[in-house]
Amino acid sequence: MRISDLLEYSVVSADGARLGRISDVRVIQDGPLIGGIQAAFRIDALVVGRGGLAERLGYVRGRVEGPWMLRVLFGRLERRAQVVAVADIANWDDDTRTIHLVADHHRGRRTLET
Amino acid sequence: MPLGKRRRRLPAGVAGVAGVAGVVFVLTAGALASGCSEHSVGPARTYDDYERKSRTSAEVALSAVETVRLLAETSSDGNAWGAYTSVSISEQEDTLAEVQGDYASIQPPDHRSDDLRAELTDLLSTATDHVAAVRIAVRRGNLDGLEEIAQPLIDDSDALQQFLDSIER
Amino acid sequence: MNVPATPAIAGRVLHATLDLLDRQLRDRNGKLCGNVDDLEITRDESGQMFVTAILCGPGILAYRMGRRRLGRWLEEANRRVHDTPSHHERGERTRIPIELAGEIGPTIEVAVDVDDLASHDMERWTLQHIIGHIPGNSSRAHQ
Amino acid sequence: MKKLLGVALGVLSAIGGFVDMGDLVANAETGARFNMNLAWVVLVGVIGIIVYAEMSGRVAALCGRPVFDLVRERLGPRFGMANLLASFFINSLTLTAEIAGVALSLSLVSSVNYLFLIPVVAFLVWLVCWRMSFVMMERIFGLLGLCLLVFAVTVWKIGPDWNELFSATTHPHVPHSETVFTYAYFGIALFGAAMTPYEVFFFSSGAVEDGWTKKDLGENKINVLIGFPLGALLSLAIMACAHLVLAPRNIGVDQLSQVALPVASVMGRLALAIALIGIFAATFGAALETSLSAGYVVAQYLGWPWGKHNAPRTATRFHVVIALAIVGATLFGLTGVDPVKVTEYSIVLSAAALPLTYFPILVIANDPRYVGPDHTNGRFLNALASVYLVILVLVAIATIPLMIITKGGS
Repeated sequence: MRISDLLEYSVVSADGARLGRISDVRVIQDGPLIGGIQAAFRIDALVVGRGGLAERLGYVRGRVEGPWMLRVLFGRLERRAQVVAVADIANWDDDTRTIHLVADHHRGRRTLET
Repeated sequence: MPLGKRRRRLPAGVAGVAGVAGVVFVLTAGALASGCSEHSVGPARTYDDYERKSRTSAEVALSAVETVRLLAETSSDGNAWGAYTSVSISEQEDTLAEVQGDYASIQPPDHRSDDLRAELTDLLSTATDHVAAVRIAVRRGNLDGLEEIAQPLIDDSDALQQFLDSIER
Repeated sequence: MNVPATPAIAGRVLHATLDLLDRQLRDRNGKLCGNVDDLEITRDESGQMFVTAILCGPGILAYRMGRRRLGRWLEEANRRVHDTPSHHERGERTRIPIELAGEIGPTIEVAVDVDDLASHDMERWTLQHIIGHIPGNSSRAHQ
Repeated sequence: MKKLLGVALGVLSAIGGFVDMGDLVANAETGARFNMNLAWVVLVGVIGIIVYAEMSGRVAALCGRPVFDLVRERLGPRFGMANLLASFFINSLTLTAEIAGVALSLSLVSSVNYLFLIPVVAFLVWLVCWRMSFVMMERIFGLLGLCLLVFAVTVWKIGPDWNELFSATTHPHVPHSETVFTYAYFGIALFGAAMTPYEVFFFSSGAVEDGWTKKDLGENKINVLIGFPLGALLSLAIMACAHLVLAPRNIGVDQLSQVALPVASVMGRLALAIALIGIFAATFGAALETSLSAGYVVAQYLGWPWGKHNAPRTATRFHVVIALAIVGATLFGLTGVDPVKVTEYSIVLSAAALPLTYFPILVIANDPRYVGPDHTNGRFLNALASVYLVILVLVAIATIPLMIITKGGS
């Protein structure tokens, strides 16, 4: 699978509420050693939102500092996105390209800030 | 995999930019291809319309006449060389010829317009003749005497100015 | 043995679309060798997911931009033309295993050779058929 | 000493980068039609280009990424592609205008029809892109471009009422013979000419070509703070010449030759020759910058090797794109389109596309992952840049409707 495929998936909670579409994935480099050199790039969480420019600019995730006008505007839009742990995925539906979450996916709630 | 079947919707931004770019492209290409210029003319449906087009044509002609006068003056004072003067005068002669042709092709909508047309057509053709005389002299290398030869253009310029004043009223 | 220029920091956090996608790639000799056009993601049986490779090449970009069929066709065509046995050892020419990525910053350094990548095919073709025939192509302009 | 020379030369190239066919035509045209009532736009424009060129140069020096890399990274491949197509199209129009400008300036000394000169000029432009080093190119055309100072001398020689010139600049009004719409349209044209996007494509790529690093940030500042204002001064001088000599005679500018006419009539032959050399250098320099920019934007979007610091055989696709852009512009120029009209459209369309280029620069110049925590924009710079971003967006929105309402400024 490619990330361009993954970015087409929608995420739906256990009670059927659509959270949005995947717009980014958070990677933590703490997996098993690969090639004997570095730790694997484990995907820890999915950023689920509406897509759009705000989620590309990374005012929150990338800690872009300014200018104030853009930080407020795009920061607010970006913060509407939710972060869903990969561990909370219940199952994948490749036909409808939907990811269903477990019932209590809020339990280990993560934020955009790292 | 059904991936290929469902094409991803373009984000609004892309569609917008692409749309605007397309429109702009067509507009520009069209405008440039049709030779759309300041003195371009279309059909005139009313007297006011015709008057406005007459004014634009007279303004462009006045600019050309005055440019040639200034060039002749500059050249007579020894302030420019032949190639510069000759190319510049030819450009203005072309402009004048273009205005003349364009103006002649506009259909005057009523009898009042006929008078306007008669007056300006006359002015344009005299000015064109006088500019041609300057061009002929410059091509023959008569740079010093240009101001003399351009003398009649003063009257042309005054007449065009008067024409403009009369419709500006 | 391919060794990245700098050992990666363990435990660092990255965002794939923000920090990886569309970044400029540099090969082991510092040559520009394409962009990160897409990323390969692998899901194991336990449901864990990993970013396993950087994908780069014309077919890859077409695929990413929604031209799925065209993208696959370009990739397949490229594979048929170029996949000589020596390339088999390295895998596909559009795929750079993520462990070969050195520094990840505004530019991403990868421990591969630009000549082994599909993104460089047109560069070579252009050299052989056009630029190579024009005199003065190999001299760097004088300072 | 050598360092000083480097700075001086950088300044020169900034002047060269500012004044081109678009500025020559737009400034003379507005000076003749609106007197000095649009001069303030040149000042607004030059501050804008200073602010954004400094950012693009700083980003390029600190992380080696020129503008079009950033466009794709921030806007994504699709939006980036739309941007690329728009920028490439506008850049090609500008290139056509510059090549025609060089040909026209040569025709004024040789009396050869400019259409015959276009292919010759195009070949020379290509040859310089192919062979001449970046530094050499910057020096020659930057230095020769200084000949345009003769316009400033002409204004001084005329000895105008400086108070009147100044008050028209600070208290502008719409002349009776014009409408609010034509006033706004020409204002936008001047603004587009001052902030033409290829200036930052070229400036930031040039920073990478010259191998700028953190050490060169000072030079970056000096270049934009001295070079661009000097360029603006030249623009204003051209405008003032047209205002003082052409406007009183009801002459409207529709030919490049008329731009130099005030210099000839006031100062004589030698000055005319100097002005034409200046016009030649400015348009030729800009033709080089736009040709290279065509290669820069495409190569940077696609991640190809690029730049004149490489031999052509190690940046082959880059050189092919440059050659194709030159051929395209030449063919378009040879159709006999009015070069002055092409110039007007190129700067007005530039104005419409400004936010596409400048927005990503502003975001990246604030991103510590690119420029490091110590070199992000300061508060004042960000406030100024934000004001300009709003202006850029408003200008972009207004451009096309104004173009239609005024029928291209007539």
